[in-house]
Amino acid sequence: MSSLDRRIIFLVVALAVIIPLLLPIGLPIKPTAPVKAFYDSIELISEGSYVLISFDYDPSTMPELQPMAISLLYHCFSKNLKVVMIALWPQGAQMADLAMETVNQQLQAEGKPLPEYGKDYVNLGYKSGGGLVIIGLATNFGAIFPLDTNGTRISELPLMDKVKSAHDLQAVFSLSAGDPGIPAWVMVSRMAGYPTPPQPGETDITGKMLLLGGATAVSAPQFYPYLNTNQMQGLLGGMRGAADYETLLALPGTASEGMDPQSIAHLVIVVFIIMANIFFFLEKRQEERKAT
Amino acid sequence: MPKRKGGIPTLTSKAPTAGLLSVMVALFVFSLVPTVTWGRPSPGPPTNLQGEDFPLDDGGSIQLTWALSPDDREGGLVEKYILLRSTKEEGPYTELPYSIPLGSDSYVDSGEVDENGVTIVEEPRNSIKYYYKIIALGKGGVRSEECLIDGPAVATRQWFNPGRVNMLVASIVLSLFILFFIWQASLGKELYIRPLAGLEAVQEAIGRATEMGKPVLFIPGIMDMDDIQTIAGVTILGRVARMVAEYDADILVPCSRSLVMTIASEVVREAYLDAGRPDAFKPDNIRYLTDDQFGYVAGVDGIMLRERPAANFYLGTFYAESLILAETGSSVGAIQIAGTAMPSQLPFFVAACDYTLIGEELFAASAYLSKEPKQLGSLVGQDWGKLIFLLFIIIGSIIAIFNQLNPDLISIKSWFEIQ
Amino acid sequence: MKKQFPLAIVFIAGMIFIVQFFSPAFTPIQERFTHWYIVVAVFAFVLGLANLTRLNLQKIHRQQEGWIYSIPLLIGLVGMALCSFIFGIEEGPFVWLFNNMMLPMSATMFSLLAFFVASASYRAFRARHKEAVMLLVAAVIVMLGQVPIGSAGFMGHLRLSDITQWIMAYPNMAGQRAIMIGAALGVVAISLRILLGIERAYLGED
Amino acid sequence: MEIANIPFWDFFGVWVAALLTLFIFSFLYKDNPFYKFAEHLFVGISAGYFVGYYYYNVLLPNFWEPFYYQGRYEYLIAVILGITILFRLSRKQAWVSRFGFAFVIGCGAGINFISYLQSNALAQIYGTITPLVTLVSGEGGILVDWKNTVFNLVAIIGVCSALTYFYFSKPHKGFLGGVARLGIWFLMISFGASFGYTVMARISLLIGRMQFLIFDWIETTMNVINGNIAIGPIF
Repeated sequence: MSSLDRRIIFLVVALAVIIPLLLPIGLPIKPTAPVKAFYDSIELISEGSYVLISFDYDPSTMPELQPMAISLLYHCFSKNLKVVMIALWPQGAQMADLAMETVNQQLQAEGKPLPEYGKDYVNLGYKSGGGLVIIGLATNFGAIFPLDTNGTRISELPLMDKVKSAHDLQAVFSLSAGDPGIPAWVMVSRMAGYPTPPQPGETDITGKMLLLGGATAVSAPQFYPYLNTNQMQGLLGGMRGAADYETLLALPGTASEGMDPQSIAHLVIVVFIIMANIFFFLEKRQEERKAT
Repeated sequence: MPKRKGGIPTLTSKAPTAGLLSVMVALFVFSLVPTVTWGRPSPGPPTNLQGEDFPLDDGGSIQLTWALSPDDREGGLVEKYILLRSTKEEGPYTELPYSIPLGSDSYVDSGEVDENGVTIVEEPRNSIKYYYKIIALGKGGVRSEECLIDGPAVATRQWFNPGRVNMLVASIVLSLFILFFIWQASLGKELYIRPLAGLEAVQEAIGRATEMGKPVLFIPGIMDMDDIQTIAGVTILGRVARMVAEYDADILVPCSRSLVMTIASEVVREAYLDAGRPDAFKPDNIRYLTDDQFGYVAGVDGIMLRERPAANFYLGTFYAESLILAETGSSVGAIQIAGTAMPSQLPFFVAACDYTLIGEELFAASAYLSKEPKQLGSLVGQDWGKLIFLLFIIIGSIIAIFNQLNPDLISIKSWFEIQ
Repeated sequence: MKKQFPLAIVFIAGMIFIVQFFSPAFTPIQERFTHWYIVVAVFAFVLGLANLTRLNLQKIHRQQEGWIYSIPLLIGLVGMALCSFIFGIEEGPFVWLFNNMMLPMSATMFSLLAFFVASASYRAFRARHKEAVMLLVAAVIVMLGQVPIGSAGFMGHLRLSDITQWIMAYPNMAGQRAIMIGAALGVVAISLRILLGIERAYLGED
Repeated sequence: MEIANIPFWDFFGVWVAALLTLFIFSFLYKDNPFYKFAEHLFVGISAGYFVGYYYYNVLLPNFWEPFYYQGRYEYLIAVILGITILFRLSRKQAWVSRFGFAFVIGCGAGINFISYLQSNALAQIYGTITPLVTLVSGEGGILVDWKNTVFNLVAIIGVCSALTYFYFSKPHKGFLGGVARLGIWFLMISFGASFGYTVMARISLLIGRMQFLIFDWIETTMNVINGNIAIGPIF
């Protein structure tokens, strides 16, 4: 029994993921502190303000970061925030389009008005250079992103009339799978003279800029120090963070969907470990008996 | 951090209270300016232009700083700044076509090259005195008065980065320790090296493969030859291949980098030659698959399933594929010996392989297998390095207690700060 | 010539990088070496491609076991390379092939890890001796501390998620640091042996 | 209800992706012709991908651009070193390739010497040195912060003992053996914790694949069959 056929383990893991996906149990989700901070910070932004979302990831980390992008866009539009989307990763612009598609479907299903391109949101696409792009945006959007992803000049986009530089933004979000991503935004934006973040507890954030992020589960712990030092005001870590955020928004999404399989799969693995140890001790006792 | 070429404008955040003051100053300045082009007022000039060598480079760049024009604010008159440069104080001055946006109070003049490599602005030459002027450009091309630099600026080449003294000392001390013990060993001094379980098992694993008539599979990581772990892996491959040749077994080396494939095949061929069995070497057993991480894993998994190796070696740099390889290897019943210095992947090798060389043990392995005194000597040198580091950690932590009370006290921690 | 000259190249190339670190004056030559290095590595790629193509053509020609599968391999290789030259790598068939073949296969290979963490846990995490108990307990606590279940308090206010944070920040980091410091010493020693020509197995013997 | 459209190539792509996903998963059961097909295709396609990648992202910007457009002929040295590597194809003159190898390995040794010493040794020692006793200034003067003192002590003892485990030139007996054993415990806790910590991200990947199969593939296909989605224009 100690050499249980691996295929049984594989089958059980697969079922632990598939069954809760098809038949959700809805285990309660208790949002963690960094996610609450993330949500509360956005709530501080007044209606009609401008925010920037930087899509710094590619398809390989979609399961974790895409739900964050969708919830974030949904949150922004439901607060009537105007969204500028950019990408520091080549495939980030596609990620943004995909997320918008899903958000539109969600809003349509809820019977809410759809955000209008050019007025409520724009997608400026990818620019290489990482930190250099961040520096450039501090002073001039047009110099870095003369055209949007459709090839329209940004002077023809009404939204961009109001967003000339980072000083016109109330918040920057980086959805980050590595470098360039959150570390670049935290370090370079400060150096380039972006508006300072509000102090914890401050509720009037006019003239200030929030820096918020979403990261993969593996990389999230290295960003916690940024939260402690108020260099970032909130963080979504991994699928768990995305699910917490969806819970706060009361928006059922793929991350919350993923939490049941996640919990069950973790439990299944722990059960396997316990089983392995039970068999191990039983066998050891048997051997000891034989020996005596 | 991005590269400096082309210069990075920096910005200052302006305190809101300064707003009123600057409006008043601006109004005052307007009243003084007699020439008004097309009825547009010209902005007040930037002031206090200073220049100095940009530090820590090979020369060719000058750092300029200035105080913003009083009209440099939101809704103000300034659109951007323009720099002019000359080698003589009296001129003539050339306008430098940099775009320096409003709000910048510094710029690094290091020349500019366009996308096709054509020089637009020549970089300042080393050891030559340069004079600069700066003007603020207003709407409609109106220019402010010029502001001349305080004194000439010279770009110089730095031969030493003083922030890296600690690294220099560490490099020299460690190198001396290692070389000293290599020298000692070459004099014939007897050296003790503790056994490494993973390496004791190498022979056993190859012997088992020979008995079973199955091949040995060796994976030198997924990175290229510039990675030192790969070099360590390939060096160990040489020793393992020699044993394989002596035992008359087969060794398979699928590679994910062409260069590694090329060098591995050379190393294995030599090993067979050394063992006196050059004709038993099968060049086709050392093969290239693909540079792609998971494409490579798919290929290696296929090889494992079909060739069913009796011994698997994973020695080099590994990422997420570590566990995929090790679990597939375990499912075909191979003895598995792994070694890597990647802290993130060690847990998976420890869990799924029979023996794992942890971190430094990987680098010790080639010395250990070769049994050459020179190589073993370097291990003793490494141990002395460890001892020194340990002492610094302990003494540094004790002194750090007092650093909390008296910040002026010597701080060992600061010796290890990296710049 | 056959042995000494390459060793001299090793020494010079390596020392340029070390010296440049301390002396900014050497930056331009170091930058050049970096660019050349990338180009040299690409030349080696030709050898890899030649090897892959030759072995698979040979397999088809000799009709070795499983030769039939060499056909999709070669078609994939040639097809992808041709698409990149004809249509570029930003759009068109290259991107379609990438998105609908390479990416899903990559993601699937990657996701196999979910199964393998389970099977490896089952085999490895047994309380055979004290060290194994440490491994086992730390793994189980952290695994449970990360999912919503772990946020539930037990034993008063102690939560698994808090214990997880502590384990990650203190004992785990201590272990990782020791590995990193040790590895650094190993790398310094082996680099030094390579630069000085003491370690030269990779060059071959004659 | 309005009928949504899905371009033919997108729909076809989903099917190709889904089948290849299943082919790869099939290897968990056992080796089979489907896996063999997918595996070989994967190796071929990814090698072909790198042909394009290296051409556009390395050869053009790092060689052709400076050499041809900027006239920096010193790049010929790189080409010569590169060509020496091709001598590997010749039996007799293979030794010439050592020039190219030597260059690459020399660069690697130099870079690694510095980067490991800096970020793996000095930076980690810097991080490890923390006050053995943490003090805080409270109302009654300076007090000892026992909690952080104990936590930091755990970290320092952990680093020192685990580093002792790597000691090669003395037998691990007596005091040294005891400390090294403690070091192994720390290493084991670290391995267990890192292992457990990664599980979540790995399960997330599997959930991602399953969501693709269930929602993107099966659900879309069902919708096409039921006529809720029409297969639209070719592109």
